[in-house]
Amino acid sequence: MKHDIQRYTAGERSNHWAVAILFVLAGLSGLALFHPALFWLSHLFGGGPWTRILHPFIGIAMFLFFIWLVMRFMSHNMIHKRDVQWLKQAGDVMANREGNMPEVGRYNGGQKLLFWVLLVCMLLLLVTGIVIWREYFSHLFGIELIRLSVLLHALAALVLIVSIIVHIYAGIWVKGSVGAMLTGWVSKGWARKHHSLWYKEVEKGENKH
Amino acid sequence: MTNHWTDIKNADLVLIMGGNAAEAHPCGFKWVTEAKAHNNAKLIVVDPRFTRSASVADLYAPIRTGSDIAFLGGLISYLIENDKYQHEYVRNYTDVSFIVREGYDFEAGFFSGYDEAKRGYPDKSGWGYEIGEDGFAKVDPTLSHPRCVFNLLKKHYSRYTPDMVSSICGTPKTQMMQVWDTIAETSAPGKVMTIMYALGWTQHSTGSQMIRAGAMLQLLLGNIGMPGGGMNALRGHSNIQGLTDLGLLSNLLPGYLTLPSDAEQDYAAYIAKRASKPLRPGQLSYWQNYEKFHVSLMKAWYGKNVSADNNWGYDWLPKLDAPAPGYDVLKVFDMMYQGKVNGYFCQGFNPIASFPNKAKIGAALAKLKYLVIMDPLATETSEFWRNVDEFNDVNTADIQTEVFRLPTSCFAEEDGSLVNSGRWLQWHWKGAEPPGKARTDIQIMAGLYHRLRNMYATDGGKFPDPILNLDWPYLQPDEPSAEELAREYSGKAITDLTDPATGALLVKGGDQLAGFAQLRADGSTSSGCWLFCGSWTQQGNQMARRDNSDPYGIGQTLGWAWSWPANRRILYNRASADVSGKPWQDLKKPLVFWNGKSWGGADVPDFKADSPPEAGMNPFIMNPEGVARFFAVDKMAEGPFPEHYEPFETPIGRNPLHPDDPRVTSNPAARVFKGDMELFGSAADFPYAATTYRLTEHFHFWTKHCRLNAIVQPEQFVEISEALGKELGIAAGDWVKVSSNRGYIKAVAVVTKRLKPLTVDGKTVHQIGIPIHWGFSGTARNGYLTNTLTPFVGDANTQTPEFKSFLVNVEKA
Amino acid sequence: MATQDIIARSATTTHSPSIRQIDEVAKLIDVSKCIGCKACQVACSEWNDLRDEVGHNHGTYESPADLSADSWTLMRFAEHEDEAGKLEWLIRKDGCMHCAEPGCLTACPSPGAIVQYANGIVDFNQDHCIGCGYCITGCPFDVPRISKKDNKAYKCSLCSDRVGVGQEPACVKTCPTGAIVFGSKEDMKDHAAERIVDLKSRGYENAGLYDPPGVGGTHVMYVLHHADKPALYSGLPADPSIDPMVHVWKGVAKPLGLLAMGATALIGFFHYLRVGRNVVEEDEPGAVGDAAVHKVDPAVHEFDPKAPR
Amino acid sequence: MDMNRRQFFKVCAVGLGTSSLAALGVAPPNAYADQIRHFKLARTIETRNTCPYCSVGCGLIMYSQGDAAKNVAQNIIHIEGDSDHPVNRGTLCPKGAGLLDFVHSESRLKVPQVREAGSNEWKELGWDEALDRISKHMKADRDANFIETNEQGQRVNRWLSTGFLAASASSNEAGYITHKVVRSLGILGFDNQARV
Repeated sequence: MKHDIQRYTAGERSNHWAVAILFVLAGLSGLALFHPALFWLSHLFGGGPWTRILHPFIGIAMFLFFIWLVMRFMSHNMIHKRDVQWLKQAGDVMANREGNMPEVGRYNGGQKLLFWVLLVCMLLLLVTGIVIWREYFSHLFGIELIRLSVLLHALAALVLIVSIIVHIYAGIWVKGSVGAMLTGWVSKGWARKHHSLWYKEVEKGENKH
Repeated sequence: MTNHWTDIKNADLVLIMGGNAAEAHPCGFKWVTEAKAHNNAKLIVVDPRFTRSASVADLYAPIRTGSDIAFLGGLISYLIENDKYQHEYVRNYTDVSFIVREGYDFEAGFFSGYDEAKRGYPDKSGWGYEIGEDGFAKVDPTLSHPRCVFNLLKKHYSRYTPDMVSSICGTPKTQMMQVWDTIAETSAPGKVMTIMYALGWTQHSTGSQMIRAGAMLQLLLGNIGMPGGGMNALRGHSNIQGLTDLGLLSNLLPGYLTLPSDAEQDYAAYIAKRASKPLRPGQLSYWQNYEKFHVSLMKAWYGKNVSADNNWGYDWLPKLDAPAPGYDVLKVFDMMYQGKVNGYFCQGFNPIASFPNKAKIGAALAKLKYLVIMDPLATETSEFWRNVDEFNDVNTADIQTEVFRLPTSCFAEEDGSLVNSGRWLQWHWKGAEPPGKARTDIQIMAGLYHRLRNMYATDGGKFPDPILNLDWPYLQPDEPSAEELAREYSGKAITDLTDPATGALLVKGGDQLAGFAQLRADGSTSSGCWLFCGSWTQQGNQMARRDNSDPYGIGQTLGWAWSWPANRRILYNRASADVSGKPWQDLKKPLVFWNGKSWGGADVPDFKADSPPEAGMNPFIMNPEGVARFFAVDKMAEGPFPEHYEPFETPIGRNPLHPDDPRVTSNPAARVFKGDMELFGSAADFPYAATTYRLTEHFHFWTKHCRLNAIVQPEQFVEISEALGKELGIAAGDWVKVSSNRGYIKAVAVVTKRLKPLTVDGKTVHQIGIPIHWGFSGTARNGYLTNTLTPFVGDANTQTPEFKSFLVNVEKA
Repeated sequence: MATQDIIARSATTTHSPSIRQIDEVAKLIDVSKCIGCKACQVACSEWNDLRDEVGHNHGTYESPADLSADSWTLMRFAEHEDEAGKLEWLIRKDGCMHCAEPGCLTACPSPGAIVQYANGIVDFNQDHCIGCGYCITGCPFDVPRISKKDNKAYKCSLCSDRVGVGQEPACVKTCPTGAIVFGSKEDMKDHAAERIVDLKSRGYENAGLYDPPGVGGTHVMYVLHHADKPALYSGLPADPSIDPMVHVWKGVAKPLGLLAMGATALIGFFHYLRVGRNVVEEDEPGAVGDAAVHKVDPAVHEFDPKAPR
Repeated sequence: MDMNRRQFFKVCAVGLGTSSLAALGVAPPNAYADQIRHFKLARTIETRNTCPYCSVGCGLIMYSQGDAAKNVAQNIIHIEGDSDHPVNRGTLCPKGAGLLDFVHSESRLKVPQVREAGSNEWKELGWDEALDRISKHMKADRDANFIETNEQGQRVNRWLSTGFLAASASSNEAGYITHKVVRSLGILGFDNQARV
């Protein structure tokens, strides 16, 4: 792909991939504790006790990096009317029929939705995670709250993981996306096709030179 | 115990009063739960506190500490007035028909013969029976003589009306009557109540009389000698019974033989006084054999060195000048406090924790030249000189006592026997070596004895005779074995014993004796404790027997260990059968009965086995009367009938029975030392009635050294009622300061519904519960010795301290 | 207890060996006979070589203050006055109930850290325990405790080591008053029935057996004088069961969660297969004019990719 | 990262394969629990004893480690009730159940010691030295204060300036020999726990 426009700086990319790596670790360690069929994943972390020890710390780290990411991208993820419209026509996107889609800014409606879903999940995971963090915090909470928390933690994680699978697939499916997050650059064509408004903005800014 | 633990399962009713069996004796208490579960028995608990025993009781009644004689006296009166007593039993097996001398009187709280200056009854001449010309006591079987025991008894307790009793005890009348009615049901022949008591009765200035009152109640109901009945002293320590049987008390010799007094310079008179002749025709009066027991003891101690020529070493026995019980611990510690004692030995004993008024005990110990501790554990007494802040605030440098601390083995590290409260001598075996250089008590005593004997032999000294003449036949003189000592106290024939009538050989010289019936007064037998005679026979160690079979199914396991006397499990068991020899409970629980030729049954008869019922011998064979006594004659210090006196520290300040005479507010015959009377507090300064006790999690001051027990009851506490807690603003978990006129302790407050204020003599009385188990050494958290608070006064007969009733103040710490 | 006696195993989806047919055992605690002496507590700690801390008195007879990794059973004391003002001291031995449907085992994520034997004992295997505390979350009786020393969960094992060689649990053997008895579950129910008859004859009309069906019954049962009000006994739950949230979490959530994740991935796969990739067709060289420098974002710095770094 | 179609399918196949295998249980092997705790008394030596606390006199069995061979110091590792005993029938109260911690209490005394007059510490002694010193104290006190006759000239042969408290948990044999020795010395201030 041609490196025409820089979409992500090195800082942003590092931040993203830090979150991504931590997500994979938290996800794998969490899944190990979630379903017996995946308990073998605990071996990746040095066994069950290490998985139990590491998972919450990984989670905290993921959350912190994620929040940093949120602060970077929050302003681009405010949902506008056109995003709602975009979401309504998401089926066309899936079918690779993008002709009638509303114009897309730096992020499309799906991406924005993902952004907010992730944020909610992350917050939920953090709060419930602390409640069920037996070693340091659980003794502060009542058993009913702990029970609610384990359930919410699992559900939030499920939503998060599913969302991330969608996110990853979207990256794989939409050629150039992964490259954008790896190299930071996209081609003009890519930008024009997927984020026309943003492309225009970039172009406009360039013309000001 | 007249009976024993397993036998409690035969009870129809269990009265726990003056004790807390569930907490202090949980495994024995099992037989109460068994009686409830499988004999449909009921359990009554009468206690100042709603204890763990009360938690499983059918009936609970609160009582003010120290008022038990009033409760029992009232009950005795109630039974007589309502004709709820076992007529046949009472008439035939007790002294109700005996006629009391004219000199006997009871007036305004005093029995006849009181001497105020001496605080006692030096003249007990009126306290006896009228003796006829035949030398026997006079009786009136019709019970119509105004001075027969029955009428005196009835008269004495007629003052104990339900209202009076309720007012003294604070027990609400409805609850009291419920208890009395339930107890009265056991007056039916064959219905049996057992009484389980312990230090809740013993540790009062009127303790002995409380117990007598309990025994009298049992006689009225016909419950003594019965399976599932009896007067059962639960006893405190594993071998307190054995050491008492072996006479390790200030005025005793083994087997309840007694030391002579100064006046008893003549050996024959000494024996004659103790070998009582029967007071009624046909009675056994077993103490007639006293000399056989005494001579056999002296032979066991002094061997060849005593004979009829030297009165069996009579002069080698120390003579007592103090009135019984002689030099008891309170007296010795008072002497010590006055600087009259130089040396003291504590063998497995922790007096600074166990005796009243810790300040006085500590000050007394500090006046000793030398103190010797033999103990497996580091006791407070061994470190009475160490400053442990408020817990033991002493000036170490000022204490000039040399303290020796000798490590001893514990139960697990030695062979030997212990006597439980059911009088069973049970043998135990060593399982490991003692830690470090610890030695057995036997080794230590042998080591001391040999050193003394050598010094007296080589250097001479004061009256060395008994030391040099002591028989020491042990194969390893430095370490006599438990087996050798057991054989010695059980007894052997020194020369061949032959039947005086037939000349037949009964026991070969040198053989072990089969029982105390074989003892002789001519020096041909030796037995270190006649009561234990037969515990190690020629057949071997009877105490080690392990046959637990129970052929009659009523828990008399005659093949398990060995019980004194003569392997009998229930004392006075002849009384379990009626006059004709037929059991009161024929089918259900036949214990001992006449089979036409001899007495027999589930137990060894406590009787002359071949004396037929028609011979008229009565069941209480140790008494010269042959029957049990309601009237204690001259045996008790403060009177022949128990009378209620207030504790020395009374929350109501007067005796409601004798409200106008302060001389009979408290026991007029109890000994009070100079200086101690002044330390008694009054209700004005110390308004609350306190009582001390054990908890089930701990054993005295031992288990605070055991981690497992420290975990389950870690820290000192006191118990107060919710009402008092509210009054004083004290909540559960707060620290409180409890003070008496002798000192203070600080502890956590347990505020509970289980203690309730009582209305006594028109006043509200709050009771404070103070467990005893903490001190300034061990694994549990340090605490104050509870006996910092308790008064230095004892029961008039036994001098057992009044730990159960005293006054305190409580404030938030 | 041996491998062949295990009928259920935490975090294991397949069947456990169940070849051996052995009787279910039960411990019956007759609260009406219990004097709260704590012999069971001491015997438990002695047998299991546990020594808890020497704590404090908190104004009650209860000590230690709570169950812990070093205290597997605890006497709980409650003072209760009935309407007539009659005081009852209700003392209950607290500890693992050995549920037939154990919440701890359901919740445990570590295979084999919690096992259930055919005789009904639910046992923790600390070798497999990872210390997550999910067992606490799952337990309807608040019994398991995590050790502060080793972060493993502990609780009463019903002395599986003793029972395994034919003995009774240590607490049962020691109980002075016979308030704790042990035998086959059937015999214990018979014994309880006798006790209930006795208690009813003594005026406890609501005496009954506590063998809560909500957890499939338990292998530690109580005889209560007030079976209608178990909460009187220091909060014994009236109708315990595994909490619905735990049920969802360790029930449907597990397969559905995996399914959802798998399905999402599969949908992606088939989408890719059927719809194909999303490419920028016109994105060929020279299609768009080259600017040497691009403004990436108004807020961000300028960057010249051609400049030497 | 640019993945072509083939690569994508390859990744998917591997991922699906491994996770399905895992889900089917082909995970790293987990050892099944055998015995979580082994029965600890299998070959201990059993010794019968009697509980030294209260006077119910419960039967005990003490289990000690070692088989009494010459080279072994038997160590008591567990104590429980004797089921044959007619009274306790195997049961023990909280005190009896904790006896192991009495036998091994950190407060157990191990060597003879003396605290000299005014001192604030214990000093270890040999047994001979300890018993020599004590017996010399005894003889000096007895010789100085023994009363052979009272004021009336009656022979009384008593020694009041040294007293002796006997144990309440020592065996009959220890009690008997103690009584024998103490009375032969003329001591009257002699009691045991039964007094209190």
